[in-house]
Amino acid sequence: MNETDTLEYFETILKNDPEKSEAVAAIETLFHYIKLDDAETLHGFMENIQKASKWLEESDLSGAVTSISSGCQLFLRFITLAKDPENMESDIQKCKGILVKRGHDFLDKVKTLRKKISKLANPFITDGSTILVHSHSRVVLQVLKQAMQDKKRFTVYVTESNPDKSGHKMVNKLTDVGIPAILVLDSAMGYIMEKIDFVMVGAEGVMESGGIVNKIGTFTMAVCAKYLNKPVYVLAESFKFARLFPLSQEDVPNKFKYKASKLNDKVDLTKEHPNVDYTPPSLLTLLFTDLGILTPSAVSDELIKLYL
Amino acid sequence: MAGIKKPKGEEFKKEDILQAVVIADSFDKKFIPVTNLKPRALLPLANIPLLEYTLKKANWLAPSSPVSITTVVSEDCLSVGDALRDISAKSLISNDFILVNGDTVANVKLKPIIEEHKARRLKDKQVMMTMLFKKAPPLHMIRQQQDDIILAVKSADSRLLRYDKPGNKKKFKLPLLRYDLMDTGISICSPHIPELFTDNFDYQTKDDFVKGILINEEIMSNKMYIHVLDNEYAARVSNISMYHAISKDILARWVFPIVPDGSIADVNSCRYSYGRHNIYLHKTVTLARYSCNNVKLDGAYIWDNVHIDNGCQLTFCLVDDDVHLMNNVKVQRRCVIAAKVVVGENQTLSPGCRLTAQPPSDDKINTTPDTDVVGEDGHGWVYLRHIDRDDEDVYDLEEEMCRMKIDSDEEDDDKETDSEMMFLEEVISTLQKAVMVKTDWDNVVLEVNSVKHAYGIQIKEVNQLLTKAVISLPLKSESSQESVDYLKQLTSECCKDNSAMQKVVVKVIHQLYEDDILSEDVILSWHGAQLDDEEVDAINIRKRV
Amino acid sequence: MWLRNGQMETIDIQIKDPIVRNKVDGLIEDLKHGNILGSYQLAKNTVEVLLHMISKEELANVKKLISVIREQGQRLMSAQPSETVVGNMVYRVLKIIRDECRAIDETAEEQSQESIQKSSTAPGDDVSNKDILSLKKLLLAEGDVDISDKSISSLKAPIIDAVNELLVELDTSQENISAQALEHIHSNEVIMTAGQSHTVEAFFKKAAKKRTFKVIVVECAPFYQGQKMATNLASAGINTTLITDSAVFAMMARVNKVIIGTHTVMANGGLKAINGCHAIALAAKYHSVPLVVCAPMYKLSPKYLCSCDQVAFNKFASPEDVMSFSEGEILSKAQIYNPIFDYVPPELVTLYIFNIGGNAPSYVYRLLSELYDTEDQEL
Amino acid sequence: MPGNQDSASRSPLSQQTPSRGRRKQKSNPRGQSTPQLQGQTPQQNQNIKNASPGEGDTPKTKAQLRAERRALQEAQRAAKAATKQSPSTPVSTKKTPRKFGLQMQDTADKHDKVSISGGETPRNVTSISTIQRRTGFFAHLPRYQHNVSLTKDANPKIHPAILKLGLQYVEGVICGSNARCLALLGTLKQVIETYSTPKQKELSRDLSTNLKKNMDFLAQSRPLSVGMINAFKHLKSCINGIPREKAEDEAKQDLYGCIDSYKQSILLAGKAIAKNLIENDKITDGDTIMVYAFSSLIKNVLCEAHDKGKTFSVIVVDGRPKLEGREMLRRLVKHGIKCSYILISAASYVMREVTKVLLGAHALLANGYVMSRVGSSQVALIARSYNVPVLVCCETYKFTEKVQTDSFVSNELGDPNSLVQIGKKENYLSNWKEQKSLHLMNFIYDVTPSDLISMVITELGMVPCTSVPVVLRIKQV
Repeated sequence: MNETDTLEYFETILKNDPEKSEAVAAIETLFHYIKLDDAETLHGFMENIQKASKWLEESDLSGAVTSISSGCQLFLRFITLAKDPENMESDIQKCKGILVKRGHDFLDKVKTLRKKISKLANPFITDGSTILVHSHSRVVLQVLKQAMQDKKRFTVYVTESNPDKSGHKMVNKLTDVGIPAILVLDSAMGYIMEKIDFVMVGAEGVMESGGIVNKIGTFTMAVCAKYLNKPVYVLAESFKFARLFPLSQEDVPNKFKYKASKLNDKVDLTKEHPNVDYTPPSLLTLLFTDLGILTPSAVSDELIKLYL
Repeated sequence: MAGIKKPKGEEFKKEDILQAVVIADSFDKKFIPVTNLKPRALLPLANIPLLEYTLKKANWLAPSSPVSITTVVSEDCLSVGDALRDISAKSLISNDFILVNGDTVANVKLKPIIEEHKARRLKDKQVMMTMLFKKAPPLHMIRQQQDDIILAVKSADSRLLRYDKPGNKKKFKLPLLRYDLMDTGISICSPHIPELFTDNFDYQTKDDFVKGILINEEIMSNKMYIHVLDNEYAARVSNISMYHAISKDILARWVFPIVPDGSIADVNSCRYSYGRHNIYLHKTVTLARYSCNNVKLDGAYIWDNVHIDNGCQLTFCLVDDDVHLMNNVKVQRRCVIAAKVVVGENQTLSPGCRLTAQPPSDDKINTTPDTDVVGEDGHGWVYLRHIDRDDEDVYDLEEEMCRMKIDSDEEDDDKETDSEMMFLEEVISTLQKAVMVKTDWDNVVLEVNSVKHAYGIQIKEVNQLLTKAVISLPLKSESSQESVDYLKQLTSECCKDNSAMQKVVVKVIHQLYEDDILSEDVILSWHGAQLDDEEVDAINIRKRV
Repeated sequence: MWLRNGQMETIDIQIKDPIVRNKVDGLIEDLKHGNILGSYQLAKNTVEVLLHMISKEELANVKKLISVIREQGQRLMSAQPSETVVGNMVYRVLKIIRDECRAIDETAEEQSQESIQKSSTAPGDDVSNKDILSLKKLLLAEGDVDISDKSISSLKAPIIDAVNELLVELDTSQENISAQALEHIHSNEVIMTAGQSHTVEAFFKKAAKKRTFKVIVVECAPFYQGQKMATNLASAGINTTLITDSAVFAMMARVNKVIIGTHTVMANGGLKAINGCHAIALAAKYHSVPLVVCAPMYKLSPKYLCSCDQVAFNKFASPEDVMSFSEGEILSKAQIYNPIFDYVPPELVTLYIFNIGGNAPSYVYRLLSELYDTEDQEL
Repeated sequence: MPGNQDSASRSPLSQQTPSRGRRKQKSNPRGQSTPQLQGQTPQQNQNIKNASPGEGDTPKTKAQLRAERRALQEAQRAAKAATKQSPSTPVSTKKTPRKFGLQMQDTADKHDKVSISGGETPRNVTSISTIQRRTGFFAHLPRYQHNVSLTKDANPKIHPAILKLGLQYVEGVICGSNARCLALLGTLKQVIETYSTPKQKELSRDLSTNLKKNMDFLAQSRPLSVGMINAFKHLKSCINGIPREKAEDEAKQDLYGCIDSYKQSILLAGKAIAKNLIENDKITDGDTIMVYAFSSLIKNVLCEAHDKGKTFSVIVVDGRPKLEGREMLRRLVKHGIKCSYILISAASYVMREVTKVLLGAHALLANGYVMSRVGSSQVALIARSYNVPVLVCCETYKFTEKVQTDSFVSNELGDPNSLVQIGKKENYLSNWKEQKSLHLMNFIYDVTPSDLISMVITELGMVPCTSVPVVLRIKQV
């Protein structure tokens, strides 16, 4: 299974189910890949997988490079966890079997994650509250819908979030389900901030520091919120946890910030708009994940548990 | 009916078993017609039957102590007095007990007060009761003109010297008067109070009793004490404006820990959530995002499954269960709508009017709903069109006070007069009967007496009326013959060798003659008839005539 | 897990033993009328009742036991929602039960997954093993350890022991905290405290044995626990100054440490403390004075604060204390509030002193995961 | 005995003061000082009486005092009864005798009688030091003491009106910086009226020294407020401005003019501030405004706004021990404004509904800090944490060159015993004096840092509170 097939498969997944997160799509793709993979040795097998994940990360198919890569990372970790010494060298097929089986359970579980999150976040959306949302996030959308079904009355302000104007998409989706949503300029964050009760954003990747990498503008929003003592809530499934510890915006890997195409044809990055920025944990109030409600400091704990 | 509740702490020794008497009936018509269907003690206040509030006290006394409640139903009770007599008859009271009305709302910790009371009783046996009062200066929202009182209290030991309603025009010479107190309807009584009630049948209400005790204090040397609540809350839902006031207080949490969001009734506790500005929402309540039907509720009390259609406006009124208000109904101040009434479209209920679903008992004629009030498609009868005097609004209280007085006394004297009239009618008819059938006088007297009791007329009035009747009797008499007998009766009855009376009789006869009530021949015939018997006086009477 | 909850309803959760039932109902009554004062007593009583339940109730299996405790715990909590301690204790006991079961499991079966788990986690850190909802669990797609069918007989003894240990912990917590006093109070310090907290009182008295320092007590109107605190401290010979609530900011300039007790420690490291503490915390922050909170572990609640108006977060007493009812007509025109608690966000808290030692607010989540089982929180 | 003579010579004066007082207090909006003048007079004389023989035989005084005290208690009881009905302003006539009575009473339990009749006897000192033990960091502040010995050095230099004023300050009959300042001006006027230049003395010199003495006396009764100091400065400058050749009565006329105009300026300032606030929509419909304790200025502003048809609600925050907020609440409610009432400890609960905080001020310091009733700073702090703007209303005559960065450097200590009463059955502190290591601290003012205050509204308009020096400079020229 070569690069193009992989990417096509990946694309089709996303197309079929636009609600699916890129990370999940990537993981699914990889599962699909290992099914078809014909490596003889474990070593080769691993190499192939890494190759595939590299393809995905460098693809321009979606903006969310971060989540893809975190997904892939998770997958690799998953393999390493899954391969248990005794049956591993015996034959690779057996091992694959195990992997595939587990993979399915995993993907099943993944489906329930957002429901869990929205259940956790629901009480925080109190009746009559006003919420500021940045860009387009599936989790946030789900949570808001849930709140709407619970007959809560709330208003949502959505930043249009240039460059890709994904805010418009968000607003439409909200208004479709009858939630009063108002589109605001990115530059109006500070202006709107004093009206709202709290900020609610998704995340492309949750870093080890407990901070998040997310659509450009999130950092700005968090800073404004901090100044006016408004809580910032982050909604993220646990598969978005990534083993990265950015110290500054500069420190965030370029492959996250810029489209792979740009990186490949060596354009002058100083002239480029980054797609994401990094929000340090000190600006975040709580993270709602399927692992429960976490303070930023709790995130690293979870990651440590996973990767050590 | 009166329910008597006797909490018994089993772990107590015999003598400190604590008893409480809860008078479940209010013996008045303040909430009529709502109280036609359910007794006041069961009316919901903040969605909890009033009785609940009262019964709670059992728990404050001895937390989680087993409480045994015996209800005594006595049909013939017409007043607190009767209830207590009944109790003493059944001899249920063995000890100091708490006397509470079923409509009391309070968060008082009674224990210390009871101790206090007992301590006093140890000192002298004559301590009758300790009444609980709440400090509420005049113009206080919770002050009610009809039950406001002037007390004279000995500040030293808070002993009650004088207890009066300001209604009567007495001048108080006593020092240390208190006008800033309000009766909470709770009092701790010593066991022989029921006997006292039995001894004296004039004690109808507690007020009577207290007054009575205080008046003949010198003789019986029974003492009353009061206890003024400072930090605690207690009040009686004695009428609709009190209902309003107390509900407000409960919502403003004055009765803490009895608050809607707290667990008052121990059924699944904490059913309400507390919001800012004292807003309480039931767990199940969901608020619509947009409210289209412009219904205005202002100080309206609405009970179970009431149906209010669009555009209704309710201002400070009481709406009982299953009432249906159709579109654009306007309910103005102080209206009371009893259960199952339906008010048709675009009706406006005048202030203070009260509606019931069944025709009021007193008039049999109108079995059709008063459509002029409830509208064509409505269903219900007017119980009372004009504003009920007692529960006037609390805010315009001052001018209320004076109006009150005027109203009340003119009211009762005209009541008196008409009862007299009726009595007169009765008596006259009796006499006529008597005259017709020549019943001997004893029976007549008997009858008259019975009539007197029926109409509750004092004896002096009876005499006066009786004579009046006697004299005006002939007006009714058709035939001359009757009048003759009448005269006979008259003389024979009241002129037994009694010159003074004779003079009167002569005068009467003469008068009657003058007025051509008795015709010449009647007198003559009578004169003739008289000849045979009782010569003497007859003669001298005749002379005079 | 949702499945598990689903099953809950089907199981009947009535208490059979009459004595136990009485105990529970009695506790509920007491809660409702606030007869039990002090969260320590509350915690103690709750645990004792639960202990009774465990020992007396004859139940088929653990699942039944858990469901019963959950159900009764639910009743207890709803009796006085603002008393979080009760809930905490219920969760603790549940956690204990689950742990005991798992302990047995682990000894019983040696699966490959388990071994992986062992190898992949820091040795000795047994909590992470039992943390059901870890990312790895998700990844390895492990089912939760099924404890439903364990027979109670084998477990009863260890569970009861564990609960007794919990009781011991409750008893000793105060000493443990005050034992750390000398690490936090050096001589000639000026320390501000608010309201009355037995823990803090003990803390000061302990320190006063060795060091001399000034204590400034905020009186905390309208309940004035502060005044009581002040008299207590003064009678213990500590140089005490009482100030009004309004003087906190002015005074803070001279204070070099604020040590307060609290009613509850929220899951995010925030405080639910006596009314007025937020102002104190802010003032401390403004003058960058460290705010130290003495809290026994049983005050640690797994609940988050969703919003300050959250149901059952705060409690509102009668306005009587603020303005007397006999004030008359203005009462009917003006609203008077008398909240009891105050929320202090975690960023204002410098340090927690638990009976297990000092911790930063950011570490609270960790303690939570050790104390409580995530599975129990969706009650 | 000089004292007796004084009282004798003084009494006619103190009789005639009221009438004059009434005339000149017309402009005063609260019009409280007139009644006091009258209400105070009897006590005044009494006090002088019981003071003056104090130097002489003690037993006689004792008896006298006891009698008086009883009388006062009666008066007080009566006053209580009276005041119960109609909510009376803290500065109203009714309270005057009562308050006085109260003070007399508890001074009685605190000091032995001798100390009442004054004379810095050693026992007196001890008795004071039991009232207020030195608490470390307040060693520098004047300890609170009942200045019952006010009248002990009643030398002829001190004008009776001033004595009276001093007492009124001590007993808190006149409180609030505006009230105090206005009262002061009124009294100074009386002083000047009764002043006559001695032979071979120069009016400007002698008068100013005379007044200075009086001011010192007042200062000892209660520390002078910035407003008062400024006012006095102003008056002094007027006096110095008087050319020596001017005839005495003309000069007096000038001074009257100067005083009255100053008074006017204060009152007008209040109105101007209200106008500024309202016209600049600093109070808009739907506002929820938080106010702290009592401030005549704030009250007037709010009432004004209400009359202008603004629909807003007010949250009155109150702080112990004075609970002046209740007065505020009463007046606002009476004026038909929708109010809520809380204690300061609950401030952070209600703050999230508040849209603006209005604070009065005792003084505005040159470094932009605001000196105000203790607690104001805390309210401001909480407001800041909820991003609620804090507006300080202050007349420019309260601006001062003084600089202060915390509430300790110069502050005033109130009566510690006022903390004991908590309106409950049992007071925790009833025997706090026995506990040697327990101190009660009750100070009157605190200083709010400028960064907690959004703006200051003066009659000159709205300024950031950092630009106090600018305002001062403008006022110079």
